Amino acid sequence: MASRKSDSILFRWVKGIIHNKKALSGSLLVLSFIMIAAIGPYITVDPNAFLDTPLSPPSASHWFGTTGQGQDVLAQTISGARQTLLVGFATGFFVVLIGALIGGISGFYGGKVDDVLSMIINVFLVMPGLPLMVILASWLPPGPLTLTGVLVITGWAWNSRVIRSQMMALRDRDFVSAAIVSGERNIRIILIEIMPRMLSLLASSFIGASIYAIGAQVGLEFLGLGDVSTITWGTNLYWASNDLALLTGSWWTFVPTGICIAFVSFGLTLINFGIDEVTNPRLISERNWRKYLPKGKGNDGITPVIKNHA
Amino acid sequence: MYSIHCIYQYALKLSPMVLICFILIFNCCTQHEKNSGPPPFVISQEQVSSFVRNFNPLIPSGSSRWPTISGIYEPLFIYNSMTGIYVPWLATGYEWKDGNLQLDVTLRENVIWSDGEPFTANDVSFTFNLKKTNAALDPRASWGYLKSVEAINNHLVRFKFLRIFVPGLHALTEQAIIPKHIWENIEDPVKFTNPDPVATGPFTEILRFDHQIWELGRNPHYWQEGKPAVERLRFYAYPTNEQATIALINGEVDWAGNFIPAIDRVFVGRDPDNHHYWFPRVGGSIFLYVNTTKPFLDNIEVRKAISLAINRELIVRVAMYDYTIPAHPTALADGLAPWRSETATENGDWVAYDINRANEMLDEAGFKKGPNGIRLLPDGNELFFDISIVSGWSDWIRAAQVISQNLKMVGINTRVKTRDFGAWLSSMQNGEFDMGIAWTEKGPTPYRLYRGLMSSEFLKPVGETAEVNWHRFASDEVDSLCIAFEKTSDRDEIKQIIYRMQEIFVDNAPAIPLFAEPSWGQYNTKRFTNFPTAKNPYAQISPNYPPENLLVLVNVEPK
Amino acid sequence: MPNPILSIKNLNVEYITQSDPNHAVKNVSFDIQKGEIFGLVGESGSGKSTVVQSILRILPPPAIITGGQILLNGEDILKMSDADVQKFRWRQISIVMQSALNALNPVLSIRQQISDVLFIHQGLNKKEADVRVKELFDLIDINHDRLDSFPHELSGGMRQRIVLAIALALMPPFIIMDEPTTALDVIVEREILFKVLELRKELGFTILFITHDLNLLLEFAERIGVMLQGDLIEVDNASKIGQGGKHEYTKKLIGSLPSATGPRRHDLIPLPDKKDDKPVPLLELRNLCKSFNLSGWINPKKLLAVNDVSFTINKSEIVSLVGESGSGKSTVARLIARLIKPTSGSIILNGKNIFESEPRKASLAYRRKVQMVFQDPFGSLNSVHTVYHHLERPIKRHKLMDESKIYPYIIDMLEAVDLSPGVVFADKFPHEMSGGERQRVAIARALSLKPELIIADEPTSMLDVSIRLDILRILANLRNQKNVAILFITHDLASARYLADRVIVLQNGKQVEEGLSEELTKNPQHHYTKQLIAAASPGWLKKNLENL
Amino acid sequence: MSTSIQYLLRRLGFYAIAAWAALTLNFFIPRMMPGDPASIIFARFRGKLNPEAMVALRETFGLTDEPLMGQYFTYLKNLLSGDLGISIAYFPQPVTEIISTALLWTIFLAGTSLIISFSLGTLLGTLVAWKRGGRLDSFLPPALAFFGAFPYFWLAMVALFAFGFGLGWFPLRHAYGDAVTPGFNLPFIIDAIYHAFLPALTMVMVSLGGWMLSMRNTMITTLGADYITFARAKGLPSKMVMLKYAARNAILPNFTGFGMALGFVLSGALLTEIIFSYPGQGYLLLEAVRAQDFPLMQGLFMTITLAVLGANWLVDIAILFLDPRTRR
Repeated sequence: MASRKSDSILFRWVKGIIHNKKALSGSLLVLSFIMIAAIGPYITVDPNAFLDTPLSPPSASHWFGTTGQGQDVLAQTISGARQTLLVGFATGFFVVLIGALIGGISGFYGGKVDDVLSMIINVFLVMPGLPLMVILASWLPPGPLTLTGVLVITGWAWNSRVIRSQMMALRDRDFVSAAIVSGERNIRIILIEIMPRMLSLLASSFIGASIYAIGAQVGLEFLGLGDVSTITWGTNLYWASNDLALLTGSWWTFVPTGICIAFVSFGLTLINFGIDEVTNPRLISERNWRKYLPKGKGNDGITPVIKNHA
Repeated sequence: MYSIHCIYQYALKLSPMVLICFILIFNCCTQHEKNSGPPPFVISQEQVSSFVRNFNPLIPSGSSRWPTISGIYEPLFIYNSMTGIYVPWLATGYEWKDGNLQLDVTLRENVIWSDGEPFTANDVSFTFNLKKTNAALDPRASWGYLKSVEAINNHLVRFKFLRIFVPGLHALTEQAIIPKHIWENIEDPVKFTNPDPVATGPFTEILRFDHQIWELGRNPHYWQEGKPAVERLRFYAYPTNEQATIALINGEVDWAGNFIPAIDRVFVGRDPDNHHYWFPRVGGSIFLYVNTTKPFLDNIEVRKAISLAINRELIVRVAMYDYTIPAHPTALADGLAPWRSETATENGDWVAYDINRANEMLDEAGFKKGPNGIRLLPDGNELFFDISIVSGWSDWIRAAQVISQNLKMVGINTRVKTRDFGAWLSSMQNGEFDMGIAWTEKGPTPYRLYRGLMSSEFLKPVGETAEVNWHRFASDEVDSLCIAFEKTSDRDEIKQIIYRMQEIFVDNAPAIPLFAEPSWGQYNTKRFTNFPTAKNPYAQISPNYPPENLLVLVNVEPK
Repeated sequence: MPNPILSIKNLNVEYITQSDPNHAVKNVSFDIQKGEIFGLVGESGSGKSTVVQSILRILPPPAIITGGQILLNGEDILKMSDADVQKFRWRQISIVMQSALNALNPVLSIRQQISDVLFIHQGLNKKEADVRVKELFDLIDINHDRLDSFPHELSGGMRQRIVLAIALALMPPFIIMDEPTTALDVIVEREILFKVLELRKELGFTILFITHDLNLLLEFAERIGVMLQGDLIEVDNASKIGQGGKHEYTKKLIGSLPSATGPRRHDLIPLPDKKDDKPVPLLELRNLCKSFNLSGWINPKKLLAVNDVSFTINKSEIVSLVGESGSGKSTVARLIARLIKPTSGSIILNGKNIFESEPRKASLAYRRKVQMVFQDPFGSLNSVHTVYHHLERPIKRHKLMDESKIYPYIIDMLEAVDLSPGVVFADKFPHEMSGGERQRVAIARALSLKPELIIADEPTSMLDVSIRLDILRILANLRNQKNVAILFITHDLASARYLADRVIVLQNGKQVEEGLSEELTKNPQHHYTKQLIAAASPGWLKKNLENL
Repeated sequence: MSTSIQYLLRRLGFYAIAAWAALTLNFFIPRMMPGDPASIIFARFRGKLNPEAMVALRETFGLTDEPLMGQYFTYLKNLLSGDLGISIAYFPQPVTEIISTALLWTIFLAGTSLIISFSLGTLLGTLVAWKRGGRLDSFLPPALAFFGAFPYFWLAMVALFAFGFGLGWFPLRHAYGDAVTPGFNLPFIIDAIYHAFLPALTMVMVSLGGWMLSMRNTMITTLGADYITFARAKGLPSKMVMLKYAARNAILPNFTGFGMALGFVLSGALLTEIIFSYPGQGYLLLEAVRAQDFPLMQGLFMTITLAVLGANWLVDIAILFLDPRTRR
């Protein structure tokens, strides 16, 4: 009996995403990269092996050419996806988790708890991220765990803030009061009553944080603050720059990786656009509305008159 | 509303045109180089984001501008690593006396400071005594063996030693000498930035100093007649290797000491007539250090087998772009080639690539391969080692990746582990590492190299900081050889000592030499000529080894 | 009829949605004569606001006018060019919108907002505009020192008068008033309406007045149109509509209006079965106070929302707490429901001071005995859960019965609040039900714990007039059948009179009067109560108009 | 107005706490790093330096063995008196001197591009929201989002090599050319703008989309407000409704976001600086970290933090003027 509800909310949501062009194309884009990350390393040549003349341009044997060390760029691009996406999504997950925890507690309980927590949130928000990231990353042993940790430390505050204000708005709604009056425990109210209402916010926070994490991660690795002996998109760019790829005209060593990063981020952004539209049906209605208007006629604040439309 | 939309659309159409206009305007307004006088000699040695005006030649940290100790100030002698001799500079000669406990140095007579004051022995003794009173200015700890430095007359300086320490000559003769009449008035010489240096070198006049660019003009009173031929030096702040390389490729830089990948294509190919490089192997060798306190690695045969498993040719190609060659069995690079012992060279057959022999040796040593093809320790655990590299030191990381793949072939599992420099250094110094790639001690003789590798002088237990000898190997015989070395100035005796040290090294394989460390040097002959070359090796070309580059500075000529 | 100033013929409006367009206004036609007051009444969603916004053509997307004519002095507004539309707006027709706070730009001063109209339409310069703005301020009796105020610095009544001033700025012959007083308290509402009618007498403009409150309209409108689900079902003289009209729906509307004065109509809400038992006190409030911190930690301001309130609710009694917004009545409700903590004072339940026995958090036992129904039925139900979940949770939490018995019990509960078949409703989500059905679910949820007291905080104010009475009936029946006491909180003295046994009047956090409901409405003592009753009695406006 | 002052003071108090937190982190993080500067210098000489000199070196750099808390209080005291210590990498230059010029360039470059991208983005967001569903709206947001998806430094690299190295249209490095003398003169100013053009352009390209989208979103919400419908009913011209009624309100939440996003945008600016060899704080920071130059690192982190906090305070003041509701 009770199970219908969760199916239903999730179902409605998934349906909304599938019916939204932006969200669908974004999801497909991101999913295809996840697929590449998952199975890619099993079908390419060894990305570490030193195979051919360094910096040879794209050819039949090496579709994307070779690096400054004669490694296969295609293989490196594909296997680089794995750790980059893993760190990106893991950071996204932890950022939302911490955001939901701290922002949620802060927004739900209010009062002194909120004073202290929101102060901490705001302090982290105004603190410039990159210097802190650079200092932290250079201190800790390089690797995916460090990257994730550093990115979470510098990135959680924004989501906490957003979740906190949403929580504050929902907390004052009558359905929460009703749950309190019926004797529900706070933890259950937060998890079962409020969190499902924030699903779209949590999802878009997760996506936003993942975009941030992928970008910042690549930046840190590019500076050489990651573990450059592993293969990620960031270290690919690091090595490309280290081998003076652009000076030597070997654009193929860094363009594929850059494009991949942009495509993943763009795909995620599209999903967020889609979530925005799904949660805000007015936008779609307005688009449909526009179709009825004569060409070139904009919305000038005058209700259109269209007689005898189909 | 409509109008805004229109403007926007026009703006879209116009934007490329606007951009082009912009560029044209900028290009017109920006005055290009004023063509006054001969072209400056542009050198790229330091990679900094902005320059700080500091010409204090005594500060050890390298925070004073290049060429403070090799162009503005000068030493008594310059060790020429290409010829292996001490070139008399501010001094004309030296003599050991009193059973090598006293050193008399005769100074050149016609030297004048750039402010017109004469250069005397008092300046030399003042320089050394200033280092005595300010320990921080004595990074090579000369006063650990010096007793006194006195000016006997205007042109004779006498160094007295606490103990016999002949190798000290090198440090003493390379010391940049400062003028007493200026520095005796300086309150804290350690924190003195010396913005307007008074010196004896070929270039002493600061013509311009901005954060991005500075210029150094000729010394009007320079003691070498007609030199330097170059009017002024110019330095740009190139913060990254990439930026410095761009400038070099574009022909903006006349002399540099950068690492450039694929240099033939990238640099020489741009202008084959004028763009040249020369990477003589005058430095030390790069080593793979293995921690001899760890089980398995404490076995001499194992260390030799590891060495045999390493494909040095591949490392040199992949990590070093073939700019260097695999290490010599004695670990002595070309610069020290005259010191090589034939016996040692023969015995050092383990500095080679032979996978089969490596496997055999490991089998014989009793480490059998387990089910995964990985060799097992006596306790049944699979072998697994970290190869520690400083993060960002990309050439070595590449080398370590090759080594890691090589060792897998002989059943040793390794992981390349990059760490921040500070963390890396302390783990190496404390002996808390498995394997790691690092440099060796350098000097005019192989003495410092072998002392650092095998003497018990620096041996520390694991967990305590050892300045050198991180791999923790000691030999009593090397200790006594060191003492003998420090006491003699006899060339034959020295040679015998060094030969013996080499034999001990190849027998024990305390560390594994990988490849010779090249000295980077590029030059552009479009505007200047008479650079040292392989055909005319009057000095090494690299500007990275002061004070040797003084030889280049005074010899380069405008075209 | 001759010479209508505005004539609407076969007006059709659709809202474009993701699926099928929503036909919001269907073939609506009516005329308005010069100088008359025409009232348009209907519930939310009836299309009345859509009609008036189409007149000005200010319906925001995704609305499309799909047919008909709107003739203003014979010219069809729907055929005008865009430039002409801009010109006729405000010069010919102005509008006073429902919520004055939202109609005013929060970041512009009042002076700027009025001047904008004068600059654009009359081309006045700054000085001339200033003179005119001051004249308008005089017209609506607001002191000139408010000229440079911002909307948030003014009270609701003042804001509505400012909007009125803006509407009068160009002295248009026709003013539309779209629920201009709905957000205001009765007494302020009365002042505003009085001001409007006074000005009309002076200036002679025509009024199209839209409201959901037929009672109000009957006070002053000359003709009235009734709208239902996009159709205009009836247009007639106010007197005829007041007698019940022709259409069933109109009759129902008229019939569902309890009045605060006059003889009690016994057909509306069932009275309790008379009991002679001595009243047993259930819940007692003693000197309850609650203050809120307003701003800042440097120099905090306090607002005393509830100031020394004491009263008793007896077992199976209905007590009504009446007051305007800001009187503190909802705060009292939340204090009793223990959603907030009082600053001082005590609450005694069944003779036990609960702040002594359970000072930090309300115990489960307390929660079970005291339940609450909230004002907004959509807000008080969680849109992600089914009706079943809403009813099941409290029962499970309080371990009221075996798992197996829960389902039939819930179905019973649903049917007890007239949601049948219960099996169907149990599976619905809140958004699949109407407002009245949602409020019944909320009542069923409160009821499912078999509480001794239900606090009903304005349970009908968000509902359409026609179903308010149903909810009141359900509450009355609950008391009769389940012997539960009810604290009924409302701003509407009339429904308090009909539902409650006793009425307590609150003003600015203070208790001003208490009495048996019939007695209090017949014979109020406090002058505030008198004002309230006067404002809620039919004919109050007419009496005053005659004095004009 | 006293309440406004109270509001500003309260914000100032918050910034003081934020600054203190940043400074404390700043102190403890580098000190938890293994390794110390003297050994780094030793290593810089790759063995040429005699080990015996280490002790003397440590002494020179003022690396004491004082307990951490003691060092912490000395550190705070020195900061309050404006003394950021002496750089290790640039010994014996005081940190303040190294940082000051770099800070000015960073503020110039990052500030200009931030203001350009914020104003342009806000303007575009206004237009796009106003004409939502139109051609501009279906094209601009995805296009700008696509540019925004690239890492700052990647676009900077491509721009540098395409327009600087390849085509030679723009200078390859530095904030001004060699031929001009820094100071308040026209050639210098033109040259500085010329040098800042390409880095600023890449930063604007990456960040423009974000500003535009957030303005578009708040604008769409605002356009649904009653006062917009009311303003239209008043017969006001469209442009007036768009700018004076809608955009004027929609910009407020964006402005708050502007303050919050400063730190994030500055991070991108630092990376761009490194690519373009712009003499700002970006490369200095990397250099300081690599040399473990504690004082310089601390100085940089502190100045960047204070710059962000200061900018936030300016935003607070601006909001006070823009939004009468905060003036209550």
